[in-house]
Amino acid sequence: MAEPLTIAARRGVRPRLRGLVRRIAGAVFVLWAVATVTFFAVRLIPGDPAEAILGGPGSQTSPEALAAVRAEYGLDQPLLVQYLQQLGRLATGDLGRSYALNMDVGPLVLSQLGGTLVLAVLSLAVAWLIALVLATWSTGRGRLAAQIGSGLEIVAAALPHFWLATTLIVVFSIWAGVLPPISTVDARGLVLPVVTLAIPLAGFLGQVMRESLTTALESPFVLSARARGESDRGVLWRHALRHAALPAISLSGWAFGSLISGAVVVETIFARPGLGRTLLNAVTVRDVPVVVGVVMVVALAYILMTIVTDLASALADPRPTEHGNGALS
Amino acid sequence: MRLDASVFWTESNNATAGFPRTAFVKRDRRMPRPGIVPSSPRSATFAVLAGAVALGLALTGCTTATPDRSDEPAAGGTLTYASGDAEPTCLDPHVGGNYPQALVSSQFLESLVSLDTDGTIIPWLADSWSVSDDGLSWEFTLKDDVSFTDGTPLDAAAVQANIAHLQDPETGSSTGYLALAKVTGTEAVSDSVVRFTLAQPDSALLESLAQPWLAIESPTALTRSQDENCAAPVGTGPFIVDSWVKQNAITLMRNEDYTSPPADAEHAGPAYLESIVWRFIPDSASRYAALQAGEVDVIDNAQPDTISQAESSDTIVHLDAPRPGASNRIELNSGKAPFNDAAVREAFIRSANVDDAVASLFQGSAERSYSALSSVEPLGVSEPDLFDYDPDAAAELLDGAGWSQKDSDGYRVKDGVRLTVVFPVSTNQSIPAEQSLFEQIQATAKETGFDVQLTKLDLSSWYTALGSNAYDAVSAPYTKIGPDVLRILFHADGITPAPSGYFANHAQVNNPELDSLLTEADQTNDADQRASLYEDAQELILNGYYILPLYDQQNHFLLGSAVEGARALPTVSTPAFYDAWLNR
Amino acid sequence: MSTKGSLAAGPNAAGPNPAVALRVRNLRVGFGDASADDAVRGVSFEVSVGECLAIVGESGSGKSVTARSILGLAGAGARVSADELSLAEESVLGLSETAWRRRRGRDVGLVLQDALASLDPLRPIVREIGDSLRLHTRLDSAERTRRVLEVLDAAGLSQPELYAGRRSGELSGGQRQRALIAAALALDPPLLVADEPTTALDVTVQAQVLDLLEQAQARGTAIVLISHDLAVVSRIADRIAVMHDGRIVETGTTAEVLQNPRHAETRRMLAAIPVDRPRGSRLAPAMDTRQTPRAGVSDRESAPVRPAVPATSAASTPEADSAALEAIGLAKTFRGPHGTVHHAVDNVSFRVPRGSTLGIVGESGSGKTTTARLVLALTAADAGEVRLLGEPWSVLPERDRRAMRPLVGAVYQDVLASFDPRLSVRELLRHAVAGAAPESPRSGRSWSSRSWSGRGGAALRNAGAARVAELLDSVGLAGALLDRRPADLSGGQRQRVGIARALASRPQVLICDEPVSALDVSVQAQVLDLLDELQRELKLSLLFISHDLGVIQHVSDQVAVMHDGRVVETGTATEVFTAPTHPYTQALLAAVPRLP
Amino acid sequence: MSELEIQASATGRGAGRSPTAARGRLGRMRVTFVELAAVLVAVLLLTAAIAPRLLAPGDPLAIDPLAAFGAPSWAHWFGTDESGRDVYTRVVYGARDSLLIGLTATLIGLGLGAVLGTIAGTLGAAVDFTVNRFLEVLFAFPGLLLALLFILVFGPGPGSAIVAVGLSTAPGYARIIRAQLLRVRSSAFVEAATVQGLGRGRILARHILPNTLAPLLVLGTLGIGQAIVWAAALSYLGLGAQPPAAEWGAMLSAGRTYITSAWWMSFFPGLFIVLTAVCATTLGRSIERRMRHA
Repeated sequence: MAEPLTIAARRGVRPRLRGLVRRIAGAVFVLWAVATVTFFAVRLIPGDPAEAILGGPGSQTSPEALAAVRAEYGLDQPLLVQYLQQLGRLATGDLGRSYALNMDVGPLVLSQLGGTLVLAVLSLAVAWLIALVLATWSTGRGRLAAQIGSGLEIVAAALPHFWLATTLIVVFSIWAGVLPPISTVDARGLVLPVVTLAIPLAGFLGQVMRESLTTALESPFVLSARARGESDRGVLWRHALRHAALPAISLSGWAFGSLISGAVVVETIFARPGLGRTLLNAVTVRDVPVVVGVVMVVALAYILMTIVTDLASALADPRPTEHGNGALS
Repeated sequence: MRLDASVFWTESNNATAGFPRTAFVKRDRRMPRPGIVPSSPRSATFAVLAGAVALGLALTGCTTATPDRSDEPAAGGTLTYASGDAEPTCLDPHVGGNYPQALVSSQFLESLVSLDTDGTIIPWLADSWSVSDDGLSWEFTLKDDVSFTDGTPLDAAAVQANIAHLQDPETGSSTGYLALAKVTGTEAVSDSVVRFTLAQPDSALLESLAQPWLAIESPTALTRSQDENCAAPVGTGPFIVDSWVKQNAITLMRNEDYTSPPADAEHAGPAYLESIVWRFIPDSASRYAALQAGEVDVIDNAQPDTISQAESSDTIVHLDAPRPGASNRIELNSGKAPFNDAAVREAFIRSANVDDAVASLFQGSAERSYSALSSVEPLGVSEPDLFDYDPDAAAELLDGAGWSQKDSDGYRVKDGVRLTVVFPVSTNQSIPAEQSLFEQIQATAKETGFDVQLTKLDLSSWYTALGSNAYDAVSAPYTKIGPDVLRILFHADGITPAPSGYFANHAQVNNPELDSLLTEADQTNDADQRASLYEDAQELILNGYYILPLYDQQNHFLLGSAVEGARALPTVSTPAFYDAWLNR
Repeated sequence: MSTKGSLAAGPNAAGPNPAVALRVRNLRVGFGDASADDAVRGVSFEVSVGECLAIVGESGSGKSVTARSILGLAGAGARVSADELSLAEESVLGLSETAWRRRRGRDVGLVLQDALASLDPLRPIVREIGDSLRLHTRLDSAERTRRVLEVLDAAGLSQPELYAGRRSGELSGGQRQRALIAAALALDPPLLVADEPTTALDVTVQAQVLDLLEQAQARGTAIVLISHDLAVVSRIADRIAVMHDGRIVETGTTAEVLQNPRHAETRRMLAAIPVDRPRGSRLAPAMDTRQTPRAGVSDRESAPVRPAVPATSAASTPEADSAALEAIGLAKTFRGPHGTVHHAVDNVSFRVPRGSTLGIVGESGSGKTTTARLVLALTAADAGEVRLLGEPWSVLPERDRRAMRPLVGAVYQDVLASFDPRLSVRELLRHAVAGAAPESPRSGRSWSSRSWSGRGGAALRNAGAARVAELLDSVGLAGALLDRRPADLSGGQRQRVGIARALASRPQVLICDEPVSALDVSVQAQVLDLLDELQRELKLSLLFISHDLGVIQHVSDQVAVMHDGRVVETGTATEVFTAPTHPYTQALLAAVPRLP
Repeated sequence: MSELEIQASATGRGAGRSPTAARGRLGRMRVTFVELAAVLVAVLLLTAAIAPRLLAPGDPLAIDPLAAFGAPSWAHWFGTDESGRDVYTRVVYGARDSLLIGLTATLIGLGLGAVLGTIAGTLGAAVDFTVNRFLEVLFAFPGLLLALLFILVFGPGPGSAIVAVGLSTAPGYARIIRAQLLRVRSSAFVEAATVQGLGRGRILARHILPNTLAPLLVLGTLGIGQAIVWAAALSYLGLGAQPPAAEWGAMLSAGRTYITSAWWMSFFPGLFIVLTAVCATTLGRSIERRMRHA
């Protein structure tokens, strides 16, 4: 129905704000749940945290020391108490103290966050670029181009990070010797990791973009644009691309998450400081506070990212979501 | 243009690469010992390689080769070291005390005494020492006017503080704590003389003190919180901890006022290198690639295949430094079936084709060991014929032991129980080549009828598996100077786990005769007697088929061509860069 | 017109002989490989300046392809050939894409059906319209905007500055269509191609759009008007060309073609127009109604003749004891997204006497559809109630109502969407038959295997099979269609299946919501006839909802006119259509396109 | 992981398309060369999984230390590994484990997702809300992390790897299935069924569920590839298959160590992982296309 629709469109902003508030509430909930799940999950892991604190299970620690540590970290408390204490600390933004690293988790995570964020954001950008170029190049160029394009995307999407990373290192570091296989002070060290993360992601984004790009190019408004004398490029940039971008944008939230997972592998291979590597190490030495801390930060980043992407897609597509009242057909 | 330059440079480098080698070999009787393994020129591949590397260096913006190169040590420059070991959680080796800590802390901490390449104790922070006849009291005279990099002077009190620190449970020391088990007290005889009082004689005391885990730190620094001390321990060493960015790098700056090199050092005064960047690159492929690309100058934990590549290259130099203490071996859990039966143990050992495996996997970078001790241990006893591959003998032994039936899968069974060997493998402690070795043993033992079940575990799960006695075979390295390591590994006391579940006697050898031998050897001050006691002990161990020795604890470093004068300390084979300089 | 004055480099002047705006000779367009027969097979026509040529034909006749070929937009993979194709005597045959671009929008404009989809939903219309200016003039953006506002104003969009910033989704159907036309006329091209510009618009809007085209025409713009609706066309077309199967079967002045159509196709199309046709009179030739098409044949295939039931108006004698369907004071309001209240249905009351038809007519947004949902008890009314056969209906809880559901059948506009896409015609009908039988409360809630196979049991299924065949026959479809999926059927066939499904439960009341709006006139005629016959045979009572006054007038005994959720006028069809009392009804009727 | 599926469901059951369009597409439904290749690869992989002997007579575990690190040759097409085992044979035998892992993991993920999505979509607003929050939480864990945690709790090994991957893919599926279910539930044909007097249960069973679960086939096929890649990632981190199993991921990570001296050890397993994933995706796509237009 046209009338409510128009109104909805005019007052479109306020509900989005209200939505934002709802989102924040939801975010808090999710963070709480994430903290809880992680806390108990890591507690289920075999192995005594107290050992982890005293230089790992390899160390020969005296019972006194263990007892002391248990007391110090409240590990002698009943699980529920520990859990509540943990929540209390988290609520005050205190991520607690690492068992293994002899330092507080907050500063540690913060120091590692930057590297991972840079990696993830750059990779996302590069992935977008690749996907866009590929999709635009291979659509409207006949079936062969389209098949090549989607073929490339499918292959890209199927590349395991660690395999890709190794191959890139062999080719660009060992054979060509043009790019460093490890992080460096300057940006060169970023190239291979970013590419490693970006290529598979580009495959996914590309597939999504192509779909919507094709549908957009088939739609009547493109025809009438052509009827106005619009050129292919004009059609692409002024009309089709924007439609093509929509699903990819809404995907970016998920993509960010997957990039973080990818970081675990990539940071290890390319010896980059970052959350992924921190996490892997922490997990292998049962460093509960660090694990929880990283997970919390990652979850937070993920939530923020989804909110951002939602706003982005709202900007890119200002159409109101509700369509009058449900009609019979 | 650049290629010419690099060719010229690598040639000259090749020449220079030889120099310190010979210098070392002279001093070095038993090969393979700490020292630089020669690298023969291969002019065919050589120009290309050189070109590639030079190009890599140029493009990666590192300082490219300068045509004029001297063999005279040049001061200055930054050396980048890439470690494949886990990043230490604390740089103070007093805390916990594992090899990764030793690796880095040897750059800025020093011990009272050291070892020369013959395994003889030589002075370091202590000029001289004496022991009372009952062997219960030791006096160490410290070097004069040595001071820690925070200005605190090195004196008897400082040593006392360190011993106290090591023995304080709060510190959570493991290795050092054990090594000082017999030390009941210390006193300052004078400013420069400190006396140790022992409960029983300890023939291994000096060797223990030579270890980096008992290095002497600034007492002032030790009073700081453990966090601060872990982040930047203060010692007397040639370098100073400048900064530590977790997961990334530790930056070490030269100690300009350095005065206390060990007796076997090449030069006096401050180190040549201006600074060392100590990086952590867990991925072996990346690590080697980084070395090739010239991003780093030295890597440790070099993989066999990269070593053999290095051997044939002229741009990378191989430094082989097997660790002291125990050899790498598979310990058979004699505490429970099936290995509580010596025959079965022997059968297993005979059924495992180790020689071929070592040959193929380590491509000459590792030598088969038939001893419980590392080849660098002077008192090591080797019994090759006990460990040769003999499937038929193995089969007979098993038949004799009642494992005569075979099930459908070809595995031996006895009263319906399959001859299973649970073998947890620590992915942190066994390099891939070693894990492959185990797989090959698994394969060859299968032919005789053993069902070897390998499970790769991360460190924590691995220790948990050991703690819960859920293993039949296991391989755990143990680094310690001197044969006293045998006491730790094979004395019955080592069976009862520490509160953390850790125990060293994985073979669960419980043999009173052996125990008494070890204790005696540990307490005698007469060298010959000590030697014979340890020999008897080793015979007992080897003939009891408690262990399957494999090879020395592998400890390979690869050095970029620019690195000169680097060596491994004869103590626990940690790299030392005091004499090192960059020939760029 | 202000637009005409400010025209830079008026293309009207272009061309040696401006008299002829468009000439097409022997145009052939084919798709896919040459073997496939062409969509357009040798079409020739010409349009002179200021003239409006209407190309009329039913879907698949090739009229749209023809229209698009005029702009060189026949589509990807199209094989276009012609002896001549010239705009203002300038041949545009084999023009390069760039050359075409220069002409499109400047020398020839295109207006498409469905403005919602034809304007980029993501861009404000000011941009969309501005595009042609941006592409063909040197105006800067400020000037462009000013010009766009002029054009919009000229297109009858009062206060254009209010709408210019909006996107097509935020405009009403009429506004949208105006914007679309404005976009096409922005540069006042000498030739305008309008492809179904008024289809699916309310009559009043339709009239306004036609006026708009007339104005353009008056300014000397030549117009090619593509439509399936002769009545619409007759208002502004100077000449009419009737297309059928890719050929022009008849051309002539509007008067000629309408007064004495020569080609059968034309005649049938004329006959099919329901406007002013008395209740019960056939719209389609008798033989067409109960056609039995074999797979792949179109609706129009003739079939064995079944004797048509004599047209004795059952409606004249409704048994008036209790109404088949009765609505009393229905009201439904919708909360807008942000507290805005929208009275979709406001105190609506009506009766459907047994065996008769009540037609509800109104424009979009008048509340017809909501009314239908209320009557079907798909939505709960805020106030008032619906009674079925004198019994309470809307007030019942769904569980109790379910037993009565079989008494009511429904026919939908988008019939395809109302079919489970997985099911074949056979399954659809069988489910309908099975569903009609009262279900045990158990199988209702538990997902027992029985509920999967409808109501299992071979006997039942056989009985079902027989009934399915009977149903299919009653709507004049061949058994051959049973195993096709609705998606593969033609519009007419689908609607027949839809009706068959509605009849499966032997209902007494049939609710038809715009059942023919999506259909070609002749197909619509057949469906209307079919409904009419079925009603008489099965004594059905119909609630027939449509925006098309012609259709309503034809099918209804009683008529209710809805406007803004209210019933503004009721009465017998004759009363309402001959002597409308309410001004709104009068306006509506005035707007209905009629044949001269 | 999930965007392919999102696509699949978004386009999965396109309602209200014109018959002409459908026919037009059906016209183009000929089997493309790519699809043919994919089918071929699939057949080969399945043969390898079911009857590896047909493709590789040798024993994947037979070691030959003296023939270690052999480059690809006529004797050993894909070369030999550090223990002198034939890489080709191992790759062939690896197909079983890898495919099994991929398949079961996907099944678990789909099953879990289907259950969650369905109960969310059917059991009323309260349940829907709860499940959605639950999914949000799962989403907040990057997939690999979820898998890591799981494996740490239940110990490494193929079993855990499978469940872990399944677990971490479930939320994606659940979300899609729920969306699809809501789309179907509000569709015209469901209302039509109501008008016919069908009960909620029967409508659910007869119309909603079938139409919701129909795209699962596509989702599954598309998912397998990713599942295999994921499982390989876990094996790479040493948390997947245990030696001497010839699982691709494990082979790959073992081979990485020797990448500078024996590229073939990691190249070929990697190649087959990619090949399998690509093959699965391609098949999934074509199934989807066919389902959409037939």
